[in-house]
Amino acid sequence: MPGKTYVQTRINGEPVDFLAEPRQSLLECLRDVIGLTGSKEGCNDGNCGACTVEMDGRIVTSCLVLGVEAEGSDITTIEGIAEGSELHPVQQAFLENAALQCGICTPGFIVATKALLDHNPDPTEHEIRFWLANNLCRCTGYDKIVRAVQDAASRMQEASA
Amino acid sequence: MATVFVPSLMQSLTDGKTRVQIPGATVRQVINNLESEYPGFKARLVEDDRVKPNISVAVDGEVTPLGMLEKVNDDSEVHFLPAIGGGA
Amino acid sequence: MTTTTDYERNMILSSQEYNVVGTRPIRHDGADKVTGRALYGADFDTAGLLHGKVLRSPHAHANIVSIDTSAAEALPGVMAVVTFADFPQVSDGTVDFGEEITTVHDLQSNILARHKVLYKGHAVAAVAATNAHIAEEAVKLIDVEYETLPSVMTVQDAMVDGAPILHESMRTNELGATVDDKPSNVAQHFQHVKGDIDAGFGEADVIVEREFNTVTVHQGYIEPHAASAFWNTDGRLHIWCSTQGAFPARDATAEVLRLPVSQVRVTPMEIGGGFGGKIPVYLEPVAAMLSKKSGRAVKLVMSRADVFEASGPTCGSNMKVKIGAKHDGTITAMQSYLAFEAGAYAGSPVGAGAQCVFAAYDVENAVIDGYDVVVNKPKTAAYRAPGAPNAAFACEQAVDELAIKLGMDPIDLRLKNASVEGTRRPDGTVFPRIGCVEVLEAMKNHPHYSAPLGENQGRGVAIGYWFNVGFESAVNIAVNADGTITLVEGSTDIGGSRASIAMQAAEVLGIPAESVRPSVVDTDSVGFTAVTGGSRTTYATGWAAYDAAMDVKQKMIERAATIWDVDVDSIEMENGVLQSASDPELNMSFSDLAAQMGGTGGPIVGTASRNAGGMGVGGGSFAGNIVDVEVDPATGKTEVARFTVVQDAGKAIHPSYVEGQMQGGSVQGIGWALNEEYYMTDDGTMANSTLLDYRMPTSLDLPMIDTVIVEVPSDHPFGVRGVGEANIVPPTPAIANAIHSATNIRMERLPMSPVAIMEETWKQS
Amino acid sequence: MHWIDFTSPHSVREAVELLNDANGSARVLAGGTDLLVQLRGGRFDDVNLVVDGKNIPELNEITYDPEGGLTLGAAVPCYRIYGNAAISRAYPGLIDSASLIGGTQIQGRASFGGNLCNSTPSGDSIPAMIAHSAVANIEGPDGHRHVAVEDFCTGPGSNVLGRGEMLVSISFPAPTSGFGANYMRFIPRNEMDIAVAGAGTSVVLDGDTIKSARVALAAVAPTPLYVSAIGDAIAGKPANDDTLAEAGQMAKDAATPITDMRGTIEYRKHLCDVLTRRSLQIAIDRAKENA
Repeated sequence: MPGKTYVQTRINGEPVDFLAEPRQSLLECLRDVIGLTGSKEGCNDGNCGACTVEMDGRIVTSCLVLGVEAEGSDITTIEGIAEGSELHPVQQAFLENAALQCGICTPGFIVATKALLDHNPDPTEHEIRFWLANNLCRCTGYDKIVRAVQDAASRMQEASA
Repeated sequence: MATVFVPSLMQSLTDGKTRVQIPGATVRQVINNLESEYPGFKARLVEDDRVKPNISVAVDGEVTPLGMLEKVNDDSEVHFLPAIGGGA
Repeated sequence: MTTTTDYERNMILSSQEYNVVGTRPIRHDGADKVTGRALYGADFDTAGLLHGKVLRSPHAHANIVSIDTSAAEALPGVMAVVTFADFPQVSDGTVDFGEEITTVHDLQSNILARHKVLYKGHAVAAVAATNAHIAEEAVKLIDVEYETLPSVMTVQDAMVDGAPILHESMRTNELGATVDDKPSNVAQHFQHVKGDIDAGFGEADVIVEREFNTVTVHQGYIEPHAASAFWNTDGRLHIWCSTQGAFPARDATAEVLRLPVSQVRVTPMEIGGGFGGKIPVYLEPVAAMLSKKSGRAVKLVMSRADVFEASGPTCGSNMKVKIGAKHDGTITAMQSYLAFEAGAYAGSPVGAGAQCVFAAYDVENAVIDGYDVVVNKPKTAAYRAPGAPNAAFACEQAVDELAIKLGMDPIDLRLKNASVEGTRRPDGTVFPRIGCVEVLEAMKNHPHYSAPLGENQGRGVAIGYWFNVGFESAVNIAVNADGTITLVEGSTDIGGSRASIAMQAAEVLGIPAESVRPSVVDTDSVGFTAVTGGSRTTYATGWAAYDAAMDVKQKMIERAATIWDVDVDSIEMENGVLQSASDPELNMSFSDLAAQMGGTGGPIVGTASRNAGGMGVGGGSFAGNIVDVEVDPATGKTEVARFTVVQDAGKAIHPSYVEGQMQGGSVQGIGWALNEEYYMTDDGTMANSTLLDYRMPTSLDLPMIDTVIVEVPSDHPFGVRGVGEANIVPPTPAIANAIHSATNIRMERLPMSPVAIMEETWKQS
Repeated sequence: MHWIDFTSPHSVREAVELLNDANGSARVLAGGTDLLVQLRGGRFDDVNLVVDGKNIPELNEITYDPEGGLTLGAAVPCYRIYGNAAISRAYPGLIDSASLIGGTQIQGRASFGGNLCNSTPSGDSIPAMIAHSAVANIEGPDGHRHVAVEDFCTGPGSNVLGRGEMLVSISFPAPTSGFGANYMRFIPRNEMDIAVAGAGTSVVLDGDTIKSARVALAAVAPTPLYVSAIGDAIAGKPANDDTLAEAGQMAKDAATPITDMRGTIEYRKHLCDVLTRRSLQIAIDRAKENA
């Protein structure tokens, strides 16, 4: 059986090298090889969004990326969203708006929301719902998530004003 | 005496009576007294001194987790209901 | 869509104000859950951890002729293989999961099939290997010879004479009596009778009668089941799993493995949703046996297909409802026939469905017949108010039709017949104080109810009921020298219950919610606590926290008496301040006293164990919906345009999480109403076992969900009613009624998918 | 998943050699949103080599010139298509498809080339490409060839690619004035679904008269279905409801769907009518803006 592949990446701003079997997804590599278990597996076929990470500036479902494909990539996971000991405004808004119940989908939502607001600082409710349609939540009915995103958007706009 | 509500499917044991007055301070005593007055109840309701798993007992509107041990008052109502499978 | 409105989108009709209770602090486990640090079932890791995989039946119904595991055992990296032969023979006893009771024999057979598989996905064998891919390859090498049998998928098919029989030993039971000594798929029949049904229909001026069908749906929690086990050399078994109840999981695992409970310790990981589906055990005993055979810790995680095919969805059902009323709207008779699928083993939620079906109506004459029917599908488990949404889909549409026939407003019709304190339900039990009328009145008064509708739009209403369950909870509190407390509990926190429990202790002690550190601990570290389910956690564990805090409060008063050298009875503690009645100078805060504990008698701890009663405590909760839909006449597609949920919370401890329960339950109901279903092929395969094709609502499918919290206090010290479940009961009929209002089509089946609506449209034209 | 090898060639020639040597046991990876799911699901148990296309320049380029038209590298993900303002104006049907495939995360990876090579009848980009008269540019051991997209798929999951051949890019002619196009699908949810049926349409208008039209349907035949007869029938007719109704009826008649978990035969045929009419109306409205 052939061996593992040596992969060099940057994860959450730090250089990270790891060994991956080509059949292992990026999600498996993050969770089982690197120990970053914040990204969750809900479906393993790209439909729940719980494994969302940012890869080279775009959000992807990491279950649908091979670990070996990450060679040379810059990846941000949920563990890299907070700025040091300060929560990111998106994280703070999710907490204050009770936008999570069980919390299993929360890492994916936060990574996706941050990417949305980086790209569109003042989204409409429809734009928020459209952008987040790849992230399933079964607890909240999305109402408080949408409000948290709106709240985070205003916090970030105030902060940059 | 407690009022036992006789389920329709058990009224053959009480000659069609829908409610019967039965003495007893616990569910166990009520069932024993019910049995002596209307034979056949105990075999339907109890197995190894426990209420059968597919039956539950409600005393005063609450399905009791204590089963045979539940206290019964003089003005209590006792109901025998199908056990709730698949509860949340 | 817009979020700016001229009305309050989240109203609270409050009964009483408190300092902490009713506020919205940040949940105590929040920081870990927004940073990815919280550890869920599949996140468990330990040195030498093996990964397991379960082999599942490809057939819906078959005898197992033989199992050959030799090729799998020979694969490099495979450390253990188990089948039913590795498990002990079990007795005929039962396992009580709280609300769900099952026989040990059925439980064990469901965990690993013994001689016969009863549904596609039924576990047959399992492998532990050095990585998950090897385990997956190894299970493919297990050679199972099956003798396939005809299968049966619906209650109608399962109940006919000559239907394929799942269990040769099953006889229909009627409250302890065997109906007929021949094998049957009907595990149980029961009947509730109140008054004289014939007389009731005789009095009626208008009668509505309909038949309804629903299909299997899944809870759809985002986290698949996960369990890890390590069977130590000292004989003790340690399990780390995602479960709604660590203690019931411990007890079930111990029963299946025939171990004393003291030999099993369950550490609950964070849980990624359950909704009832994570009450049973599936993987824990298998992981344990793999660990015993391999000598290493073993982790088992379900795939999404496993979750759909081999966990416990809720039932499909066949229901008939007949309701009669006088011209003035007085309902004179209500009758229903409920036949619910249990899945492969007895135990559908038909009992609860029967108790809930007419719960909102104070009716003189009623008959309810219930049938519990086995079919070749996974064993059903609880799903949020199990049985009640099915029943409401039938009853509340019939009531809607009745209102139309009578020319009455549908809320007025319900108000005229509404259950109140003292109402005797058809099952014979009598309601204590309940909020049925208050919920209906809040619906009627809501601006949504009188808002104009657009083209192709319709509006529907419905009401639903679910019990509150009591059961056992234990809580320990220790006071810290810095004026905070640690609170130890055994209720797994699925949706913010650490906060709602901590807040009740904080209220008693007059300290901020943030001064409580709640922990959910393992089964060695707190007294028995029943499942997080049955809308019981904030009610029962919250009550235990109240009791434990009262214990602390009393001890604080006693300590102050010692320090001040005054009579205990002369000291009061209000809002966190201890005050001597005899001397105004003698007062100190909770923190002041906490700081002095060390030198004045040592630590102050409070404990409580509460048996909060059974099912039906506190009266339970009613929830109602007002729903606007828009139906595309060309495609049959329904959009939910506006949705309002009203629910009696008794007292909302943390209103944000009460609203969250109401919104989440509503949206699960919307999914159930419109698109979710197990699409079964003729050979008993679920064709859509992915999150792509099992269509749960996405954010783009929904409007904001407006809420009204009604507070009609229960017997709980703060008046709490469990709010987890009743909210999923009214959405399916409310949406059906709205669809009828928009299209004049009465949908007698779920889901009300675009294709189903078009088919009904074509039938009508 | 069974063991696979992974290789990341830097040229088309290198990739073609690898594919030719593998003789059917290799698959090209673009966004992976279908391929990885299929590898895990056991559909490709005979595949043991994954050839990454993302380091091959030709597979990742977008070239557009208002005269010569558009060429999309086969591995270009959806977001790069709708992120390009010039393409958005000129190729509205492609934008419709690119922005409804999967959700945001999937659109970050999924490509039209991958969608075409996956060759499912429900592929959302394919009817739009057919409506835009797209041509698949294929490279193989014997050189290159060009196949009209409507001729590319040969059955559910199968296509014209032979041993060692790979899709390099897809070319689209420059739209003329009076051109409009659209892709519309029907799904029970509003995102994250496979089409129950879909219609990709384009028209060229001369005033209020349809000069020419193309209609292709998704998920109602063993392959994405180009219904050339509709274009033949409505060319020269006024762009009005009667003409649209005729087109819709023809689409309904041309469809040969199956009943499965996503829809019934009757319902899918009905949708062909509804979607063809609605899609053509949007294409016509866009054409009028473009006149």
